Amino acid sequence: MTWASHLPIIVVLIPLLTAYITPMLGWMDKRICNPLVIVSTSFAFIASLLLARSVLTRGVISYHMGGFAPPFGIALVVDYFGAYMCIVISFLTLMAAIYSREYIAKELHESKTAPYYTLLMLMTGGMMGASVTGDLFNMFVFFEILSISSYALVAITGKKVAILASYKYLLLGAIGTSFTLVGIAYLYILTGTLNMADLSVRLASLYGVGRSSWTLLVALAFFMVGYSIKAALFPLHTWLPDAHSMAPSSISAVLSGILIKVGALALIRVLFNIFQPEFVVETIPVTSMISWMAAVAIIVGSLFAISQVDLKRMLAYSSVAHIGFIILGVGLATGYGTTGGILHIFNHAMAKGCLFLCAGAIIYKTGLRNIDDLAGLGNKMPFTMAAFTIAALSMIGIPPTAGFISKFYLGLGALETGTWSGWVFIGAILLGSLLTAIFYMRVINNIYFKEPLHREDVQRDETPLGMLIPILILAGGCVIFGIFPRIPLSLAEPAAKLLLGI
Amino acid sequence: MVNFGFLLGHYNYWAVVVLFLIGLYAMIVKKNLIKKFMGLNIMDTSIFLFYISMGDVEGGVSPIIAHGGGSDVIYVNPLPSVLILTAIVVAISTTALALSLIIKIYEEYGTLDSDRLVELM
Amino acid sequence: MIIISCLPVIALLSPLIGGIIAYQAGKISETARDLISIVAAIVSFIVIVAMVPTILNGNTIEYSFYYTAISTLPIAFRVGPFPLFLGLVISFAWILSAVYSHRYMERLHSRNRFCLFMSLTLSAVIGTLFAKNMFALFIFFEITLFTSYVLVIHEETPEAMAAGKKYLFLGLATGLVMFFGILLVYLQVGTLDLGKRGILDGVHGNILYVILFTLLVGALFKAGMFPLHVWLHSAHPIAPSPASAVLSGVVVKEGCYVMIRILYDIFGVNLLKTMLVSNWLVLLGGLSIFFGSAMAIRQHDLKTMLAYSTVSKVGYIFLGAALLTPTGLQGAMVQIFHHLLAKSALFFCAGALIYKAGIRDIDQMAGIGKKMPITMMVFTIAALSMIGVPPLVGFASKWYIVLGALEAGRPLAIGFGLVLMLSSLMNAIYFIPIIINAFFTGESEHGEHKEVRPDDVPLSMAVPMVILAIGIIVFGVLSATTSVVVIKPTVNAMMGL
Amino acid sequence: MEIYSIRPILAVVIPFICALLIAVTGEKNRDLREFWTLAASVLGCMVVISMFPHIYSGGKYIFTVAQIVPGVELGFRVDAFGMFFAFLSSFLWIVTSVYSIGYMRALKEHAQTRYYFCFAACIASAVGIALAGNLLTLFVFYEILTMSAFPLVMHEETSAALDAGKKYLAYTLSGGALVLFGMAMTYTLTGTLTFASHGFLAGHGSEQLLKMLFVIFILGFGVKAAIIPLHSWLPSAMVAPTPVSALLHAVAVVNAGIFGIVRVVTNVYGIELVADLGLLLPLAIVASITIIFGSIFALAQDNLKRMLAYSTVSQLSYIILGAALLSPSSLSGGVAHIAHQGFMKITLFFCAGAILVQTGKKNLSEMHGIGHRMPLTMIGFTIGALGMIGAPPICGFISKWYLGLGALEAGHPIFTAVLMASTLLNTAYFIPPIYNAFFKEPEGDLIESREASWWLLGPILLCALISLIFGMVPMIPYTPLQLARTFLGV
Repeated sequence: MTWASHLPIIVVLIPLLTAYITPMLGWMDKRICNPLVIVSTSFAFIASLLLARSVLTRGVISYHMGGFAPPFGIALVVDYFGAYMCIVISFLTLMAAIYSREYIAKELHESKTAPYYTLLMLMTGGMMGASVTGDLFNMFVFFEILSISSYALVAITGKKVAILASYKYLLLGAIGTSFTLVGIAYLYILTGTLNMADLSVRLASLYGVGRSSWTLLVALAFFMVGYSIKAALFPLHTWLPDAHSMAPSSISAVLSGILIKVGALALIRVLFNIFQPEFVVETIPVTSMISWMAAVAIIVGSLFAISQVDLKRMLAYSSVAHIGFIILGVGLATGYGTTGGILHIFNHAMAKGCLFLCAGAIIYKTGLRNIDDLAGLGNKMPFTMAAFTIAALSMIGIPPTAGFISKFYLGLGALETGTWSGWVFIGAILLGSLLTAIFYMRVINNIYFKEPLHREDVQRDETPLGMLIPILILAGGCVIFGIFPRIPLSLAEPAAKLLLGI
Repeated sequence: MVNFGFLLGHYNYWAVVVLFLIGLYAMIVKKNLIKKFMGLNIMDTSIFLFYISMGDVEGGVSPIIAHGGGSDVIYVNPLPSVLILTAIVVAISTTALALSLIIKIYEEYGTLDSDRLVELM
Repeated sequence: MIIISCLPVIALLSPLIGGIIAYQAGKISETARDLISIVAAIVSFIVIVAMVPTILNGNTIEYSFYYTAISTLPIAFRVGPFPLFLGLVISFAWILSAVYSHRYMERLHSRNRFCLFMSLTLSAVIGTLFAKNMFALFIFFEITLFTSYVLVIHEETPEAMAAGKKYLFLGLATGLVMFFGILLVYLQVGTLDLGKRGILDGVHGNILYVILFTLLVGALFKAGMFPLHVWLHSAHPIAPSPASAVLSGVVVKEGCYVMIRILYDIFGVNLLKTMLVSNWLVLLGGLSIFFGSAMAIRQHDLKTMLAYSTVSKVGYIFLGAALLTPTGLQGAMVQIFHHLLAKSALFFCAGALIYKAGIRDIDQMAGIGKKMPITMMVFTIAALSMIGVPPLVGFASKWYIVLGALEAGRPLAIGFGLVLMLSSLMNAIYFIPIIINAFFTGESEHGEHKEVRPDDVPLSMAVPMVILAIGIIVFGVLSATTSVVVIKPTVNAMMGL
Repeated sequence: MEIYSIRPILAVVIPFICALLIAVTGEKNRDLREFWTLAASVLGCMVVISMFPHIYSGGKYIFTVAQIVPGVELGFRVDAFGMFFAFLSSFLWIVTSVYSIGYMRALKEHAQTRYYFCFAACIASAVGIALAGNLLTLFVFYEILTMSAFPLVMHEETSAALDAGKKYLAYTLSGGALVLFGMAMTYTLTGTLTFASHGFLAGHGSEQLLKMLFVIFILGFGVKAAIIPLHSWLPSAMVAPTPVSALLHAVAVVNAGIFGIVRVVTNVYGIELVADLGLLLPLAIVASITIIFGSIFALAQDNLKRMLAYSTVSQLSYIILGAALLSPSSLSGGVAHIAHQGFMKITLFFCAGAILVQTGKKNLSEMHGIGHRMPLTMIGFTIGALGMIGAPPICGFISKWYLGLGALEAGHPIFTAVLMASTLLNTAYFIPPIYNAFFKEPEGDLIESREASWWLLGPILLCALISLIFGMVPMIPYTPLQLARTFLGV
């Protein structure tokens, strides 16, 4: 066994170990935290890439912790989807970490620097773990790691509203946790195993068998509710706008960019890895149910976003809508649709990450949060605003940005179902992207084409380079992966096929 | 006809269900943030009990080979208990975080009444 | 024969890169900026010209970025006669527009931005023209919407913003509908390649009508066809005049181009004939002609009137294309060409009036012809071409469309041939009074342009206008030659003859 | 025998070049534009005349410029009929140019550059129409004529002039649209538009279609030919300066319409086909109605130029009637009347203009006794008027004679009656002015007025003389009648 075969655990351990080292080093010298985190996430990112490469060349990797074979040992299973998620997570975290260097110095009190990075690394570790685990209970544990650290991160500024938002998030998150825990219990009663692969095999024999099938349904229902809360799927999204808008912007970027996607990942794992696709698609129409919910999420989320005056809150509601796109793609359970959903995880991560980082830069430079006050920023912060515009266009799904490609796949997926509901879904996708345009164009118009409120504000005053670089990388990614969509698709497509078993 | 035997035979699950609902009720209805959280704890506890009682086997002994028992000895399934230890740790950390948040909220707002807090926000 | 060459990409990148350089240069020197953007447009034009011999020899030029593929849809370019023909005209018109802008824009703000987005729009339009498949086409099509949006709202007044909003959101909405259609096509036949005529052959049932409807919605919106014209009369006039010229002259043509591609490449003549939709499409075109002309008659603002006139001319193009006969299509193409020249010229004139005299109301133009003879002569020639007076190029297009209508032989088509004739009367009704006013009446007592000295616009504005006017006359006389050399092969290729 | 020669295009291009020269030099040197006009008119007329002998001997000139539509080029093909009209236009242009110089100078008209420019363009297009070798070329020049005559109508720039201009455009453009449509249909049916000696439509399309097409053509060209009820632009257009009314609205523009109708009847449909379709009788009836009602309207006019305009309406339909009756005599009478009417009517208009210049009077009721003060002018007027009535030995008699003969030949004596009635009506409105002019005493400011300058008088007398000559010796070569007979081959 070479070191390469340990990659699945390495990607999880790097952030987790960093999380332990950070407070110690931070105690000695706070300035060391940021480089440390950047270096470690860079390693995690490289490791994720290597992991993806070996998954692409060798197929699904099963890694048994300590060499114990499942069901006794704990297994890490990295399929295309897991490797894909690892890349997204480590990439966006890396961007957030680079950004944090300047941003945190102003936004947070000095004493909170070390806790901030610790929590960030914990959260990353949790997300990585949830992506690569092959064990249902492990999933739960990793979810708690990421959830609890994210609760704390939301409140880390110590502002009045942030704390309350964090508490609200915590309560709902805890309910979600409890529900998934109950779901796990049911499945364990039925099968006596928690390994996903085993579960899948054993559950298959229980479909439609008297009382057991009822138990199955109850378990599924608990999972759906629990993870829907984590993924902020409408109507269980109520915590998201507060939490995401109140967190520091670097954290908002991670939360909106990937954390809720991990919830989506859990949903996907439950639907397609634990239960069989034919069960959730045909026997009981769970997927079509969540598709409908997702469609409503797209519309309602966008409508809410339109009525916002606060920039970050608007971005948060936009996340509600876009998690709808992702879940819709998953729920369509067709080759194109699921590919689109999975692809959108990546595309939305980049775009929304970029948008939140830009919002952070605006707050950093001007202290403005209100959309109507942004007039004239196009001259003041040209690069930041250009990045904002590109990312916003990607959110709307304008070619040649990445968002268009996911819209294309989602649209194909909706039509591929060949049912009348598919036509409704594509209606929702198209209407959703139009509504998205409405609220993003409002911001862009304000930035570029409006008389600034205070003339003297409009001096060239660009975001510091340390913050600008991640913003520009993300914005560049929105364009590059729109023009070269093959790159993410090379993972997303096999991931969807594997999940659906086609 | 209702199978009372079946129902009564699973009394432990009924207790779990009742506790779960009490917890959920408290979380939704109570205005006080601490009471809400107590509701969450009750809910968590019900789940812990659920796990432990499902792992228990009537007449089983704890799964330690030191007893020297043969093949006729029935062991209790240890895994749910192990799992629940982890879950308890999680619950505790959640509780700790929640309580610290509550303290901060009280410091900032001077109240823990959720209605009042919404007004103050 | 297919020749792999990166010329189409250069034609597309030249304005893109040139625009960005010009934008930066504009911060230092305005003249340098304008020079660079003119040079970029010229380079683009020359590159397109360089493709002419190859295409005329019956070859096609292709270039693909296979790395950009998703599934079977690369962002790829293919240049055949039709795109080349339009590309030539459009890039040439762009050079004129860039020259014209130099002086015209000097009194407006955000000149660098304007210059940049003009170039970007050119780039996107060329991309649309040269796209090999519907997917790549749609990409550039949407980009055009956004870049031209910035041109529409250039003034940043509330009216401009409102007009821009209408343009953008309706554009997005219809673009999405079109997108839906593209998805349907892709799912039906698994390809979006525009190379072979009638990729939908073999598909049956109502889905065809859905596809036709959805695809056309997007294209016809951009083209400004009735009833999707609602944005046009507010968006075109509010932009600065060089931009109006480009919007009405070029961007609208992009919509027409896409419409023709949809009808002839996605569906194909045979399929459309079996679908029996031609009459309805012709009817739609007729409605657009009538509505546009009728609304134009009611206008007092010159640029709004010109915008409505565009609605009616697009109706011609659509009608010609929808006749599904070679001559009709030929008429549509000549009309595209004609309208590009004439409407650009008219908007340039309107711009010259604003620049020189500050007037945009038709009623204020009394006697202006004596003070600005060149401008108003160009206006007259372009207006006469719009009316369809021979031997101007507008006549040739009308001629072919009428022939096409007769060739189609349906009673409805003959009826619309008559409609076309009568509509040129309506054109006369709104153009002639302007000319009369300008040349034959004295200055009104209010003296809206008393201050104007009787010298015409600066040379850099006059030259583009005059070139367009000469083009209208020369191509009118030589229309048969050009049509034999350029348009006929194009039409034959499109019709599969 | 057909000769490929540059001469037809030369005849068209010379006035065009003249127009350009006027536009370029006109504002700088006022005399120069008059010089260009005169030079070009003489030159143009000489080119036309140079084609006479060959044409007269039954040959043709052809020339092709460029293809406008595949299969149909911008081409010229000169036959006797075209020659005839071209000569009429270009010759009268010389006369009118002289007259214009006197008229425009005397009245100190504004925008004279524009005036001369448009005038030259009009003549160019009229010659173009005359020499056109196919329907498309004819149409091209037809529309250019419409457009270039339009500024002349509005020359005065008064509100009446502006209204007249709009009315003129509305009518003529609608007509043009119909012609275009008919032409398109013809092209679809046959694939060609080139005039043929005996028509080229025979054997194409159903009878119904051909009938419809014919109606479209007649309506289209009929607008310019001022057939009732399509005539109402013509009296309105009389607000134009008198030389314009004289040459364009009495000769070039209106005759372009007539010319078109005749071309359609003879060279597109072919006489046999038109006869077979049974279209002639309706056409003749329409023409008769126009003849009668035009005269009746003229009776009611007090404004001299309006009266002349209605007279034009009436007289033009003689020509249509001639074509419609389709007997050799009526056809040659009708075709000859194009020129006869032209010369006589231009004389009358010149007189009206001279009176206007000298006295400022426009209305007949104010012209009592004018014959005492302007005898030469009024003699010219009398000759023209008598010709209009059809009194020998003036050329109007010749055409009326042949028309009447033709009506009898064709077996429709009723149309002879129409001609008679028209003669009576003509007498009714032409004789009173002549009587008043010579036999009443001048009153008011007329007492002071004098004969017009020779710039004006010359053309009047020349035209009157020519009218007389055509009427007295119609059998010598190159008279309109002989040209018409050559064209018709009788």
